[in-house]
Order: sequence, then structure tokens, then C-alpha cells
Amino acid sequence: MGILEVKGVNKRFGGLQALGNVNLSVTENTVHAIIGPNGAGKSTLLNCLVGKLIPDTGSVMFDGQSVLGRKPHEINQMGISRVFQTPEIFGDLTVMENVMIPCFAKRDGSFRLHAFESVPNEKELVEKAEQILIDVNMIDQRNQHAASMSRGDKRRLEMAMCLVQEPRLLLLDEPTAGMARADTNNTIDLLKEIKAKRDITMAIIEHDMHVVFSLAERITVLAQGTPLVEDTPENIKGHPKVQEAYLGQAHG
Amino acid sequence: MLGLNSKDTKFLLIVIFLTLATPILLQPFPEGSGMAQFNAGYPDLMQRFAIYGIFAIGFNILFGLTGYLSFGHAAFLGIGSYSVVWMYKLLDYNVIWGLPLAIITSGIFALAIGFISLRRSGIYFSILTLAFAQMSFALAYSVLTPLTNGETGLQVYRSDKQVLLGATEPTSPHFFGIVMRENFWEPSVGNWQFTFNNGYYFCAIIAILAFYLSLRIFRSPFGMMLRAIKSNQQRMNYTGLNSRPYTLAAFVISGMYAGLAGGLLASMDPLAGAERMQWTASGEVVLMTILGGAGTLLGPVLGAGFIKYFENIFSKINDNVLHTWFGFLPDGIEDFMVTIVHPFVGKGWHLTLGLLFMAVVIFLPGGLVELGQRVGRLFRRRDINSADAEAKAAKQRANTPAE
Amino acid sequence: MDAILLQILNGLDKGSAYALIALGLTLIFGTLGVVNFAHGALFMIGAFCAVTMQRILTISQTTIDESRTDFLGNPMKVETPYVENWFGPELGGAIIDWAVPLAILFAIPVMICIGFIMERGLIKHFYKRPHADQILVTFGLAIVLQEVIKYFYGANPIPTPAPAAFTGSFDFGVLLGFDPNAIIYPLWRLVYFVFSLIIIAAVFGFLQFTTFGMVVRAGMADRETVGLLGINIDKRFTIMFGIAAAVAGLAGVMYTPINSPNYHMGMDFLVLSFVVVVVGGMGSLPGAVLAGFLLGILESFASMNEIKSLVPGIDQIIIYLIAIVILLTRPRGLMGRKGVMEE
Amino acid sequence: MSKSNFTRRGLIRTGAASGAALAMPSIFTGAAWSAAHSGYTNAPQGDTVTLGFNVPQSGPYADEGMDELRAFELAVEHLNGEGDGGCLATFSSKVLDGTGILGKKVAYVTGDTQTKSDAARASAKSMIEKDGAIMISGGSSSGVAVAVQGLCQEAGIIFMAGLTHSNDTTGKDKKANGFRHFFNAYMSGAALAPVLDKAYGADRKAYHLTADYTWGWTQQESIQAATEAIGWETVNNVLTPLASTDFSSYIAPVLNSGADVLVLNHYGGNMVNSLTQAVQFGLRDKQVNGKDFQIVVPLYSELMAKGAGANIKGVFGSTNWSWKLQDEGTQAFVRSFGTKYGFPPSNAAQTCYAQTLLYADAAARAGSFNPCAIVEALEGYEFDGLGNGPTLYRAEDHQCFKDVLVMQGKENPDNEYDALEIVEITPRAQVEYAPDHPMFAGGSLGECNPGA
Repeated sequence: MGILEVKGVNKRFGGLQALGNVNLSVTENTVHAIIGPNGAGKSTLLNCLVGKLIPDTGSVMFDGQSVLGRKPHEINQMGISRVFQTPEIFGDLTVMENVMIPCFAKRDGSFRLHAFESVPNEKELVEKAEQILIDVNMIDQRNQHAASMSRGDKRRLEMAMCLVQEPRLLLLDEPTAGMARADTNNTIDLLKEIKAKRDITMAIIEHDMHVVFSLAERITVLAQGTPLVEDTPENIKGHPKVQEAYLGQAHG
Repeated sequence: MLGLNSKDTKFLLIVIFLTLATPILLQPFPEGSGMAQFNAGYPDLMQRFAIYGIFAIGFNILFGLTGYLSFGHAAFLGIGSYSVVWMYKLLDYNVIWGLPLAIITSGIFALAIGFISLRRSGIYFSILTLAFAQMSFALAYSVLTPLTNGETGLQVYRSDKQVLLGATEPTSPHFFGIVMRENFWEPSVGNWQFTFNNGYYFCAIIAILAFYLSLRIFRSPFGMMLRAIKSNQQRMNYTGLNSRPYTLAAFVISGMYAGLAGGLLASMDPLAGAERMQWTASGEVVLMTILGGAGTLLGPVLGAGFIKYFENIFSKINDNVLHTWFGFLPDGIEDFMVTIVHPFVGKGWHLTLGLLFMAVVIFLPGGLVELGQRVGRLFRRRDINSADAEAKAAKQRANTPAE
Repeated sequence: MDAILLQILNGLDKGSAYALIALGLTLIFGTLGVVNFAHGALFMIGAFCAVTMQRILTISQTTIDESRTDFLGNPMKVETPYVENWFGPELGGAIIDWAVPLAILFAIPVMICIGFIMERGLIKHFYKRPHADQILVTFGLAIVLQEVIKYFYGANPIPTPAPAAFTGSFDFGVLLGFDPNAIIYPLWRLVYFVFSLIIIAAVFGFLQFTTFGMVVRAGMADRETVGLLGINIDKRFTIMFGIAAAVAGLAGVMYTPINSPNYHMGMDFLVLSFVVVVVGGMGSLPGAVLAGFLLGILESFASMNEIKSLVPGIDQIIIYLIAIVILLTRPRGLMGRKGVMEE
Repeated sequence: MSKSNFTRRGLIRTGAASGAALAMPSIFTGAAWSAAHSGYTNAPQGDTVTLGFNVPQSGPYADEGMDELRAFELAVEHLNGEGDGGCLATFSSKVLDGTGILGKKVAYVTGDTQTKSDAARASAKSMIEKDGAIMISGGSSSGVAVAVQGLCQEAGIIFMAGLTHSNDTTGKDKKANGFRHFFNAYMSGAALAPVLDKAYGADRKAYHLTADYTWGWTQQESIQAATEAIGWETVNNVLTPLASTDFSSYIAPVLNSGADVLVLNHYGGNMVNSLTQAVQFGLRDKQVNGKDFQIVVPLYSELMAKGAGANIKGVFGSTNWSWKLQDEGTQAFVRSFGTKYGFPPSNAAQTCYAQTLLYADAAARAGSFNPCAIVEALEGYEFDGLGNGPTLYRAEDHQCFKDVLVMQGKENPDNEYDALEIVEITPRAQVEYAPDHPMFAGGSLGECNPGA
């Protein structure tokens, strides 16, 4: 039984079948990549997992509980965090504040009116936030405005914001999209380091095969909204169906 | 001190000093001089500065922090005033009954209106709040006259019950015998005369408390959450936080501030007019906040003072006054100067205000606070790095779309 | 039955006025992304174009009539418009009588110029600024414009009658087989209604069928892409602002016989027109028109005695009530697009 | 060059030896606004006395406010012995001699009421607190008049109301420190009814459109009572929102209602628009019940008549006064006003002029600026020569009783100031009522308040 079980998920947009009978099982403490050509339904699947979209049919279970019908913030509270394709951070806030917010969210749940407390007084949370900034090597930038940072830094910050919540499942939507090779490698190293340090399940949607094969333990290939195969990276590499799907797209 | 870091404590102390010294600071010109026209240190206007300052501080908690632009906050102002006057009518003139009630009733209304309006965001939210306020105004002016006394405004009549009214009790608003409209000290120094008014200091103390509270909210985790909502609601949701309760709490708090301000208006002057709820009054607090610098702590107060000053001082400058000013010039030039200045003062005060709005928005995107900063920077160029929270807030506002 | 027909007619007429104002507002918002609080002021300036036209046509020659005296006992000054001197009282009088329709010719160039100046001189600097700043600066401009008008024309309403040919009313009831006087409606309001429909149709036709309109529509959908195609979208947007100003101005010109213009009539319409635009959905032209008619008709019904006796004061709040109901059931108004003005 | 001092404090300082050291703290237990040694609020020190003219300078009534302000300035001129003296010569009381009031030169301050109760009170307060005004006058709506009157009562200042027509000003909301020269809704009804009877007959059915706020209601109540007394039937009374600019949906059903008279209980912009639109509907060309359809506007003002243009022709209404009156008081006032400003004054202006003179006269007769002395001097005061014929300031409610004018829109006006003509001068006896008349019941004057 995987930590995330997707069964028979269908999603249509008007006449377009975005997802057709998707089944997916992500085992706890693994890195699971979902790959596929453009328009294969990767993002739609991800949005179904986090509550942004609701599938027409099928079930999505996280740790034995259905996520369907729950709001994004409730799903996050269940232990799923998401990294976006373009980093979604609080641009108007400082780096430290960006990390403090998930700390509060983790501790207090969805809402608490702590209007007359002081942020620096939350020693425990401050320490936690500082630690994660040290982990992602951003502690020097703690008072910088998030909006003024480079894209790579924003990505690292976003990951820090997700990790500080100690999620059980981290969803990464093309975490290296638009990055230079060096940055990509840094990100790979960062993710490897994270994986090494803690018990965490990761589901990565990725284009870049280099990233996928550096990180993934299992790979699911999606094409036209349906999973083609699911296997280990070694087996996927030479799989004819996969090559067909990619080459077919490349030629057509 | 008081749960603030040293920098904020210093800031608070400066604000307290400025507020308490207002009766002196606003009388910079000696009586009898031509410039005495510009003195603003008389009780009514000082009270208004404090009260509208509270109103704007509260509005800023909603708009400045979350970016939700309410166009209906005047409704709470009106509700606060009506609550207080009703307490006069039913109990007695002690404001102790009315003010808490004003905060509670406006809080309840804010909860209801906010609960519905916050289902939408952006301009759709603005129009929903506007619609509620306009409905309140229209009904208060007409159908609800038995409750509001309509056009005339709610006031105390001799036939009113006033069950708690004692024989020796003052017959105008007071706080345990401290009568609001009385002055406790009227010193004069040379040609300068100052008025220290009970009502003003009552408002001033409440305004300081309101400011302190808003300072705490700004620095609190709650305030941080509100700024996060303004910055990126999507990330907020994916961080496991439901933004609705936060915005609703901000809406209710700012509604209660507005109710308090409305209640204080009626505490200084026992009459509640329906115009207080009109959209122009809602628009006024938006203007105050943006003009002063939305999202900054002091900006809204400056904006409130700015607008009230123009309304009360510039509208009173008539041709006769102009002739006094330019009386030292030869007749021809005097008349010429009067003709030039005439359209901008007296009945033309709106024109001046409109021009200044435009000038501030065009040249000072961060509002009046930014002006202060620029001037400040001129004086201490080196200190550019000072992580002045105000400057940051002002800059942020200029860089990012607010709603 | 006849009462209901009458109110439908009235609602359509009111609605056409709302739709016309909301249309101009939406044109500016849709193309430029600017929330223009000075739109009401443009409407008001349009109305004062009609007043100015009337003033120009009645520039008078002053003669002294010794046989009569004025209120101070001095010989009476008699003013005869030059127009009447030149063309004779008959034709001259007729020209003055037609001042309002003639003002259309005067208002179009004036309003387009004002629109250009506004866009180039002020608005263009605010495209990248927050909406709150746009609101504040255009609101400031609205105050300045109305104060300038007040300075020159005073605060009192100024009578600007419709041509004599259009005074009086038309009896629809007789056409439909009702008793005489059952459904009568003023001729000028019918003119206004038809005029509004023509303008609305013209704007839609212009956007739908001309290359210029196509580019502008594309620009409304996606400004950057069109910019990348090498089309100077900025210039077109300036022109669009001029057109929107002209639409507002014409609405104002034709409205003067219904509502004697005064300097604050723009502010009176401002809130209402925003409600219409938002109910229609930000940036949607068909939405603005639809919402205009809808609110007009419902407002007319709400003012019927039968309904007022059921719910006292309903006519005071009906517009806002509808706005709330619609916005709660349809999150982005009747035809709004997702993501516009929602952050 | 003109020079005058405007602030009370300036006067105090120039009067007293300047350069005094920090004064001893004086903690008052009495009311504020006091000059402790005089016994009443803002007692004039030095050689001037300051009056406050609080008129609408922005908003829809700004032009009316400007006309009031002109009249005030004229009155101050006359009181100070400048100009031709105006009504000082015709006024039945001869104590005013053009040397100011009680030997003090008259100075004044102005403010903007914005026709909002709140703003009007703020403006009045600044006159009292900052400028030391001892009397406030002006205003162009009943809401403002009642609000400012209440303030003046609390502060211990005399309020001489400007244009305010609601019954409440000297009814439910009357105050000892407040005085109304202008007529009221009841008087409009009482004056109009006989004229309407004569012109349109007793068998008429009236349809009322009424502005939905206090003034509109009292106006409607008064005219309905008066017309029903002559035999008219009231078909319907429809309340219209104050903010309306388009009355078409209210006018449309009128013709079908069986009514043959439309009564527009509107004022200002409301009246201009509703009248214009009713005429556009062709109501006045129609026949109902075999009679010509008629429109009545109970309260007229010259400025609104100007705004309504030709639509006003033949329509009956009432005013407090008209520059067309032929008595010598009117002629004196119109002559000085017309000479100074080039056009005739409105009835709002005349009321403000008369109020200023009446205040000055009362102070002069009482020999004091003490509000209570002035109240005493004005209560039950009979006078003449200010343009309205023999007039009484009734002691019971501080309402002036005088002739009321019934006006009609003129067919061929000579110019824009000539829109109305006098149909009848309704004698004072006909518009009088008992102080406890039900339409005025509910309030009490209370005691005069001198403030300090």
C-alpha cells in the first residue's frame, strides 16, 4: 500500500480527455517521477492531487484518507506540500518571514488569531526557520526581500518553505524548469541532500531526463492522459513504449 | 517595552509625544497675524484629527495589510455613532455605555457584511462592501428614520427617557463627569494661545491605544499572515492556511475601529447624521489611507489630518481674508493676487484638494510617508541602509499591484 | 398590464443610459486596464458641451430699450442672439432650439481631444501602477474637472431643453389597443433610447468588423502578444481612450434635456456606473450592456407603487441589492472573465 | 485695501497687554468656549464683534449659498455704515445707526456647510471655537439648520436660520437660541390652497411625489392637509429617493392614476429634474377627468426656477419673499443688492440679510450680546420695513409670521431672474397657526443658553 494511491481517475475539459483512468501508487520514502510529453496530463494530475481540480471519477487516497473534495489548505494540512513550476513565494515579505509562515501553519493549523503576539518571541519556530535556512544555505539572506532574489534562490526558498512543514509527501512541479545547467545540478544536489537527511516521499513531475534519472527511484510515464508504464529508471530507459511516446511526439 | 522592540518603542513614544503636544504644535502662528488663519489647534478640529486618525488606522489594517479595498467602511462609522447617541437617549450622557456598544455593534455588522463580501475578492469585494454601505445610508436617510432620525440626524430630545440621568449630571457627553467640550487649560504665551480640551485628550488617549494596538498587530504573526495574503494568496493556501478567517478577522477589527471612531464622533458632538454612511465618506477614508501611505503605520493618520485640515481650514478662507493677507500690496497687485488665489480657497477648497491628490499620487507613490522619507534621506544620506520598516512598506506598495 | 409594459419601456430607457455610461468605462478598463474614476466627469463635460453650444448660439447683442426699465429702474437691456440677427428670428430661433443635437458635432472633437490629453498626459503613466493609485489619481482628476466646471458655470442646474419638435410624449397605448394615456412616453427619451442603441451598436460593430477593432480586441485579450507582433498597440489604446471619452461625452450631451446639467452630475453617476460595470463583469462589453438594461428594468419595477407598498424603500436600495445577489451567485458578475481585478 | 481682524484671540491679545507670560492654568468647571469674565460664550472683546456665516459653498446648493453670502456681506456693510445703508432706513426699529453693533465694528467669518449636517456642525464649531463667532447664520436645508441650531443651543450662541422650510425647525426641533425668519411648509400649504382653489377648482385629485426625507414629508403633510381642506382628494403619495436624478419611473404612472394634479414636494436639483421630466412626459398638455392636468411645486426658489427654465411656466408655488415686491423695505434692499452685484437677490438672500439686521437690532435694543438678552429682545418682537411687511417673531416657537407669496412661473420672462411672478400676497393672518398645532408638536424651546 503506497502513501499516495490514485485509482481510476478521469478528468475531462469539455471535449478533451485530460486524464483517462489514471492509476498511480507512490510508495512511502521513495522519489517517484512522473514524466511524459507535453499535454500528457502531468499538471492536471498534480492539480487533482492538491485539490485545485476535482476529478470526474476515481479516487485519490493519501495515507488511507481521501483528498477529494478537500480544499488545498486542508490537503496541505494532511501532509502534502507543493513546489510550483514558477516559484510561488511571498514576494513582499522577507526570506525569514517567508519561512516563518509555514512554521506557524504547521503549528497552529489553519487559523489562529495571534494578533498581539510578537513574531520574534516564538523562539522555537524561529530556531526551526533558521535551521531550514541554514540547510538550504540562505541564512545570510534572511532579511532580504523575497521578490528581489534570483530565480534559483526563489526556488530554494520555496523548497525551504515546503520542507519546514515536514511534509510526508512533497510534490515538485518541474523544479528545474528554466534553470541553467549549473542551477539544475545544484537543485538535484539539494534534493538528494534533503532526501538523505529525512524521511520524505517525493513526487516529481519533470521534463528533464537528466534530473529524473538522477533522482527517481520509480518512474511513471504518462501519455495522452493515461499511464503507459511504471517501473524503475533502469527499465524505463530502454522501454520501447516510452521511446515511442517521446519520439512520436518529437516527429509529429 | 510593552511587547515592542526598542525601535518600535521609540516610534510609539514619538507618536505619543506628537499626539499629546498637538494643541501646541497646531498653533504655530501668533493670534492676530495673517497666518493665524492656518492655525488648527482648536478643539473640534483636533478631535477630528484624532478620530479620523483612528478610522484610517483601522482601515489600514484591512487595506494596508491584506490589500482588500473596502468601499463601505463608512457604514460602520455611522453604526458607531448611532449606537452612542442611542445610549444617550436611553441611559445618560456618559460615553462609557455607548463606546463599547459602538465597537460591539459595528463588529457584529462587520462580521455579517465581511462574511458575505469576503466570498469575493478584488473589485468584486469592493463593490459588495459599497453596496452594503449605500443600502445602509439610503435606508438610514429614509425608511429607518424612526431609528436614525433621517436627514436631521439622531439627537437627544428633552422627552427622551435617559433613565440613568442624575440631577447634577452634565447634560452633554462626558466621561464620568469629565465633560468633553470643556477645556481644562487655556494658557497663553505672548501672542500665542493654546486650548487644552477634555474631549481632545479623551480622543487622543484612545487614538494612542488604537495606534499601539495596530502597531502590535502589524508586528504580530497575524499581521504577517495578512501581509502574506496580500502578497500571494495561492502560496498561502498551499501552505495549509485558509485565508478567509484571516481576512474576515482583519475586516472585523477594522470595522470595530471604524465603529469606535464613529462612536467618538458622537461622543464629542451628540449628533449622528446619516451622511456619515454615504459612499463619499467611505471614499474619504480610502483617500486618507492611500494619500498618507497604505500599509505604513503612520501614513493613514497623516492622510486623515491632511484631508481634514483642508476641509476645515481652506474652506474658511474667503476674499475678505485674502484682502487682509495681500493688504500690504498696492491696490492693483492686491486685487490681482486675490483673483489668482481666489479659485483655490473658500468655495474652491475642493479644487485644491483634488490637485494635491493628483500631485501626491503622481510624485509620491508611497504617499506622504514617502515624502517624509525623502526629506529624511536628504538629511542623513549615509543612513540609507537603515532598515526602516516604513520605507520598506512604502516601497513595496509602489512596486506591487495592491489589489 | 399597461403599468407593467410602461415600466418595461421605462426600464429599457433607463437601462440604455446606464449601459452607455458603463460601456465607455468598460472600454477604458478592458483596453487599458485602468480603473477610471474620472469617467463620470467625462460624462459631465459632455453635458456641458451642450451647455456651451447653447451659450455660443445665444451670444447676444445688447440693445437698450428705453421704454422699459429693469429692476433697478434703469433702462432695460434687451439681449438678442446674433444668430437671430443673422438668420432672422424664425430660423435663428430654430437653430438655438436645436442646440443640444447640434452639440453632438461640437462634443465629438472636444471629447476626443480631452480623451487624448488625459491618456497621454496622465493615464499612460499609471498603466504599471496599482489599481488603487489609478483610482486615486483619476478621482483627483474628477474633482478638479468638476471644480473647474463649477468655477465657470456655477453650481446651479442649467436648463438645456430638447428641440421643440421633441417635447411632449408619444402614446404607445393607443397603438397597442389600450386606452389613451395608458402608456405614454416622452419623445426625447425615445430619441435617447434609439441614440444609445446606435452608439452601442456602433462600438460593437467597430470592434467586431474593423481591423483596428480586431487588434484592439486582441490587445484586450493579450496585450503582450499583440505588442510582439509589431503592432503599435499603445497608439491604438490612446485612440480607444479618445473614443471612450467621446462615448461618455455623447451620453452626456443627449442626457441634458432629461437632467439639467450641473457640475456634480458626474459624481452622481459614478458609483452607479461602477456597480453596472462590475455586475456585468469587469472588462466585458456585452456584460456592461446587459447589466445596464437589467438594472434599469429592475429599478423601474422597484419604483412601482404596488411593489413599494410591499417593501417600503425598496427603490432606494434595489440596485445594490441586485448587485449583491448577482455577485454572490455569479462570482465575476454576469459575463466577467476569470482573474481580472480579482487579486 | 481692506484690513480686519478675524480671530477672537487676536482681539483678546491686542486688547490686553501683549507679551504676558505663561498664564496660570485655569481649570474650568463650566462650559468651554468661554471668556470667563463675561458670563456668556465668546463675549466680544476689543472693538469688533464676529458673526459666522455658514453657507453651502460646495455641493448642489453652492449657488444659493453664494447668494446668501452676498446678502450677509451686504448686511455687514450696512451695519458698519458703508454703502447706501439699505434697509437701515426703512426698518421700523431705528436703533441701528451704521456704527456697527453697540459701537463695535462687525467682522465676519465664513464656512462651508456642504449641505451635510456633520460638515455644517464642524464648520460652525470652528467659527465658535477658533474665530469666536457670537452668532451663526445661513444654511440652505432643514437638516443642516436643525443640526446647527442644536449645536448653537449647546454652545450658547445665537442661531439665525437661513433657508429652512421644514416644520420641524420651529416645531419638533425648536431651540431657545434659534430663530427662523423663513416661512415653513405649513405656511406654504395655507397660502397655496386658496389660490389653487380659485385657479383649478375644488374638485381635483392630487398625486404627490415626495422627496423621501424629513423636509419632504412635512411639506407633503402640510400641502395635503391644506388641499384636502378645500375639497381636493389625494390619490397617492409616492416617496422618491433623495439621490434620484431620473424620476421617469415615478412620473410614468401618474396619468393613469386618475389624478389631475401632480404635486412635486421636491427641492433643489430634485425639483428641477422632476419638474422638467414631468413636463417632458407631456403631462401639462393632457386632459384628465375633463380638466387640464396641472403641476404644483409648493416651495419655489429663484435659483431652482432658473434651473428649470421654461418648464416652470404657469406652475404655482410659494416663496418667502420676492424682489418684485413694491414696499419700500424691499426696494431699499433690492436697490443696494442690485447695485453692488448687478442682479436681484433671491429670497434666501433676503432672509439672510433680514436675519443679520434683526440680530444686530436685537443686540442693540438689548444693549448686550448676551444670548439670553437677545432672545428676550427677539421674542414677541413686531417689526416692519425689511421687505416682508409687518412681521412678528413669535415667542412660543421663534418662528416669524409674515405675508407669504404665491408665485407662478412667468410666461415670457425678460431675463433669467424674471422666471417667477407674484400671484398673490397671502396675508399673515391666513398662514398663522397655534404653537401647539399637531404638525409642530413634540419639541420644546428649553431655556436660553448663554454658554459660559
